Amino acid sequence: MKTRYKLAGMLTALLLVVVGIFSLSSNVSAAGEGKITGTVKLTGTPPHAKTIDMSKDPVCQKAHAGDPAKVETVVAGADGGLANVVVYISEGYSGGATAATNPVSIDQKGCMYQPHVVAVDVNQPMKVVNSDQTTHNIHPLPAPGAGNTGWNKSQPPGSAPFDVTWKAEEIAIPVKCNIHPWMHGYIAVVKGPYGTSDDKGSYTIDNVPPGSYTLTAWQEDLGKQTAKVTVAAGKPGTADFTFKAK
Amino acid sequence: MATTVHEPPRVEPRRPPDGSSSGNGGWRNLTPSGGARVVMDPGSSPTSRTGIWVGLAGITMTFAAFTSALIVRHGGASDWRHLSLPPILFVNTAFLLGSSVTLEMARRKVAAFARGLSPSKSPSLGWLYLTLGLGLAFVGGQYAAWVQLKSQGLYLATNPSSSFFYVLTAAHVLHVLGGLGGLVLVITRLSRRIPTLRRSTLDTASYYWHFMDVLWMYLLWLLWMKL
Amino acid sequence: MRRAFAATSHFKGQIIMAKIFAVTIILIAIGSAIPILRHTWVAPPDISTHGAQIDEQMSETMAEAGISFLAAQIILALFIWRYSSRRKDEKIRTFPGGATGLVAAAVILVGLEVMALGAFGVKAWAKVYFTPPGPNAMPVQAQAGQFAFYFRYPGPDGKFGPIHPDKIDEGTQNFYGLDTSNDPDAKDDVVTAELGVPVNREIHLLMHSKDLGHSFYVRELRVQQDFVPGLDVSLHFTATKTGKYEIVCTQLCGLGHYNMKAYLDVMSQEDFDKWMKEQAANQ
Amino acid sequence: MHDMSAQAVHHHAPPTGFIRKYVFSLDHKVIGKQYYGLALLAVFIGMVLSWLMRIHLGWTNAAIPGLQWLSSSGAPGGVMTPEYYLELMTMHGTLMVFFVLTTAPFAAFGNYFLPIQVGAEDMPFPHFNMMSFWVTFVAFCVTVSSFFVGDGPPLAGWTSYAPLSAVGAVAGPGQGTGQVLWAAGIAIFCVGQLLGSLNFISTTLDMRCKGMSLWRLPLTAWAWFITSLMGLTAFAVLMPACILLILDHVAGTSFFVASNLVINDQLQPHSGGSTLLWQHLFWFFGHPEVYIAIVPGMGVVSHVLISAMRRPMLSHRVLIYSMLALAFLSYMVYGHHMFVSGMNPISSVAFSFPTLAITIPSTIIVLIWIGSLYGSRLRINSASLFALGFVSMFVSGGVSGFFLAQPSLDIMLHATYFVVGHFHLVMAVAAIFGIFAGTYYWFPKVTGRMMNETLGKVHFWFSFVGAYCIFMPFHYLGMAGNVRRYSAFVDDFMQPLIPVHKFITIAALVTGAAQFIFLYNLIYSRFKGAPAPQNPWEATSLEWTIPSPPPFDNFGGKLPVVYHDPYQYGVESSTGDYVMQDSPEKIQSVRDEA
Repeated sequence: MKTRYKLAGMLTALLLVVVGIFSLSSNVSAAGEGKITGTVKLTGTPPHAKTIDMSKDPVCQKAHAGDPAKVETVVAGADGGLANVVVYISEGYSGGATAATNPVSIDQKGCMYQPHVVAVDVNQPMKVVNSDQTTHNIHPLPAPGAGNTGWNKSQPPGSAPFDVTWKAEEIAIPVKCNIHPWMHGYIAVVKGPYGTSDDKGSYTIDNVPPGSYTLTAWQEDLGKQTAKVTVAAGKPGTADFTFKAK
Repeated sequence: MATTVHEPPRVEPRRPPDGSSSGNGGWRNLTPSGGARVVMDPGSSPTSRTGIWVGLAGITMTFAAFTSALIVRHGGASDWRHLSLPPILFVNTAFLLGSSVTLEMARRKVAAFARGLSPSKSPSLGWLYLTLGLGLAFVGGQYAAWVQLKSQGLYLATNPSSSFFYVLTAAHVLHVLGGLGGLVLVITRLSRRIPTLRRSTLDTASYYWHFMDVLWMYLLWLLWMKL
Repeated sequence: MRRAFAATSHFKGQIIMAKIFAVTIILIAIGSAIPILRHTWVAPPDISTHGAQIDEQMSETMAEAGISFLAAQIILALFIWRYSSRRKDEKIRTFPGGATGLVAAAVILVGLEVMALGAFGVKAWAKVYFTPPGPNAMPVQAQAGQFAFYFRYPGPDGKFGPIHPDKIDEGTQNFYGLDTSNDPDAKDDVVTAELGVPVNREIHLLMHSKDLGHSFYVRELRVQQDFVPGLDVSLHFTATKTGKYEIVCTQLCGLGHYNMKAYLDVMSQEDFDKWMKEQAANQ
Repeated sequence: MHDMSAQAVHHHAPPTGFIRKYVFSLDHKVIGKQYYGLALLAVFIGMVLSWLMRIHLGWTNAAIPGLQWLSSSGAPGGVMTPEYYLELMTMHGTLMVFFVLTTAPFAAFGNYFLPIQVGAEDMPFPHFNMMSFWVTFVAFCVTVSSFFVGDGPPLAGWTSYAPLSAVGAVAGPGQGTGQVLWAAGIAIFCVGQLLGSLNFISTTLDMRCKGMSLWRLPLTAWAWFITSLMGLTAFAVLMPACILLILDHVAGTSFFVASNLVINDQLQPHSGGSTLLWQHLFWFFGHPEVYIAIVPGMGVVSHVLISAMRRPMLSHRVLIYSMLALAFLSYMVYGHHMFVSGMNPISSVAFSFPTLAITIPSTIIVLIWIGSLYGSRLRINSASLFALGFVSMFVSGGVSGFFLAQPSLDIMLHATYFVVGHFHLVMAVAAIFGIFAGTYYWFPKVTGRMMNETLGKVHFWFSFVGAYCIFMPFHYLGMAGNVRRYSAFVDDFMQPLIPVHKFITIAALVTGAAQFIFLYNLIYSRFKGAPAPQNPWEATSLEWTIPSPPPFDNFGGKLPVVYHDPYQYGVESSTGDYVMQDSPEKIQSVRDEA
């Protein structure tokens, strides 16, 4: 019991550090280079999000006591902002992988993936964290032939996070936990700078050298949209996207 | 419990009077280490006879298992598609049956040669080579049958019927190759300047070969009925 | 002289060890029987209509096995105690009746009795497997998959919609691969993570495996049955006591096997109707 | 065909080169020792695996120091993952059942002593004999190599039920390459055992010396003969099953994999396979395998007990008939492993009665053992202690069979720790006690040195009490419904049982540690043990008529002639209270035949 608390503490600390590094470094780099900002909106009525029955695993159920978790296929904010949309440069970017070293992290928390969609650069380390007091097995299923190899690892409660990287661009790799079959997320492996929309629908892509690009916004259920954008030195480009609810 | 001495049963000693060894080295050979040709032993050694029958029993069990697998799989199958056997199988069957006949001829010639009735061993060798040839023809024919199926787009995983066809025929061909090995051994032993072929080797090799024959007939029937 | 002494002392040592051995066997035999007699670890009370016979069969078998076990161990121990201390000059004696008596004992006492036991046991088995479900048994489909059970109720129309394996998507909670937009039967199907059943109502459980071999085991219900991929087996039972009971998987199905479970929720009819409404609302 | 005749081994002088003498030896004695060595290696690996499993079951989220170096992915930071637990479990079962319980009592002891006990210089087909070991060794390497590939060993258990074992890596870590290596290893193992059985059968039938009628064979020889008959039939069925499994796995066939299986939301390409087919084929092998493991133990134990009791068994022939009955019935009962598998419930009943009937021969055997103790002059030494321990264990494990033979009770007990307790006592522990008894009994003959009795007895006491402490509680757990093959106990109703698991774990650690006493005794006595006389136990069978260790050709070129039944004890003779099988001396019985 005692060790559990210790480990949990350790983990949260680690998590904070990770997040800290992430935000910090992005700010720093943002100063020098141009960036792209914008918002992603959803028109029409968002689909009914089923609640998830986690009674199978009491640990999970406790984590959501009161407000049961909902399916995160389409998450739209009050003002129509669409979350979990990955925006990346699909044309015009020549820099190749930005060789970002700041790790993104995918956390198994409350028997859900946080974030539900994680975008990561090719070869950028991705930290896999388990904050739950139950064992998860994290099981990404890349498309065969896309250049990434799948794996399937369990993370017992309190076991240390581990880093993984992805070799090839792939949008997006579904990731599952078989022990908790409802757990489902995506890993979008992109080449070059990228951004992910928050629950207000707004996103930011940092480290974009000046130039004109084609942006692609990808949503797991509603598909892809593209937009042209130009970035000049010191003047951030903007591009908004609007998805139509099915 | 036994309270008196039981005299040991009068069993024929299965080794030379000098009681040297159970290995019965030269005395059952065409030619003992001495080199003087002797009359061939009337029967092959009991051990080798037991051995071959036990071996054949094992092989039978294996194919019995394959058979029951086939029957169970066929019984519950919704996806079973009938497979018409490639006609070349019947040619191969003829080859195999023929090889059994020639092998028996060969054994006669060997016996005659061993008893000194026939001066030369070349007729026996001739028949043995013929048997070997027919055996190889069978293997080749089976390969041809696979090629035919392949050309019809029937691969190992296409349908349970084709799966079983490939598995059973392949398993049988593997055993036949073993038989061919036996024949080669017999031929080499016999064709030495001073033949060192043992009766038991010849017998076991031919028992095995005939069994391959019988087994094939059975498999053919099974495939014919079930696929 | 010294050798003789050594021999005798060695012999004494043997006798002592033999007697300790005999005592140990008896202690172990009795020790192992105690938790059984005191019912320290037993299956929970039965909540099914068919379970009573199984329990009865269990206790009869336990009595017989226990007696055979204790008898054999204790006699073994006594013989070791007694005959390890006999000296060279003592005559070898033969068990009265010799082998024949023992063979007869084995066949009659143990053999026939065990066979008889088995014959009675068939009754309990038949009660579970040889009686068809009643006409108004409530059909529920249970689906096992890595590593959770999901249950499906046919809804008002009483019909289960067809399963489309290619449509199965656990991420969107479509565990059965239902096509609610095109299949009218599937529209009102209710899929749940718990097996909710009304008390004293016969349930006809249609068992379907999504992927691999699994098993459905509820101790209180005295029910265990494997899910067979490609072959839908069915099972029927009646729960007679309300409460929550654990359903666990007993067929090794992969890394999450140990955590493959669900709850059987036996409710009063009205609670069940209420529960069913809630579940139907969230489809 | 390979050279099928008993040519040549001892016809020439004994081999001189190291390779021919110790590695690729044709000498049945060397091959026997090689088998024993392999079993020893396998049993200690298997034991360590079981330790790790037990620790994990007692203290699930505790880090086992150093485990992360054994497998960084399997035990991140030393905390065992569920898949790693199942992988260890699979390998524990596989190593123990195939490479210990089959090789040690059957292949190892049998190879060494069967030819000697029938009065032959060697097996009839020495080359097959050599191949049999080396093929088995290759099988061992292939099976163990799964530890070192991609995701490690398979997690499907030693029964490797399809479709879990047949659909590939998608079903979980270890189900890719690891599972294929497992199936290949087992298929190869079958080949090795088939070659062995072939030799055993021909040896028993054809290599008996003058006067050695079948009824004059010692019970050990009979046990090995019966076992080889089972081996011939059982392994010949498992091999094709493994081949079909491999094809399903790598070639996309559908022998065992049904249609429309959806794993990880991916529709599997297979169609129409029969899930139960694998279980039928596997258990048709699997149940005889249980008797392949235990019957040689019965033979060894009878052999050891007789010379310890200074009297023959009450009936030599009844014991033999009973063992034959066991072997015969073992083919008609395999279905009791499948009562709740979805098999037709009628056949469950049909399978249940032969299973219950098996209690009759088993009971006869036990009663003969116990009844023979009556009026004997029992000698207590390490060998006889282990033999008596075997009897006790066999009884304890046997009675739980009353439950599992009945489908109605199997509903409650199937796949619970009750089953684990049952087969560990009756098959694993009993068989291993048989191996120990045989080792303490024959070690002087094999090495020419005595084993240390004191260490032997210490080893016995730890093993006997320890085994009960470990495996008796399993039955209680099972009756409370504790499911087996769980890597952790998360269900509410299992929480109160965890203390029992902790107790078992501690018992297992202690008992396991005590086995190193045996290992030490084995190695120490091999080099420093007291020199052994030719016949230290004053026993009667042929192996005691020749020097210890036996010469290269066993009987010094002169084959024995047998005059007596194998066990002439409790008589008056020039040698004492026993008469060797090959001595022509007349026997005055001083036993009062009731």
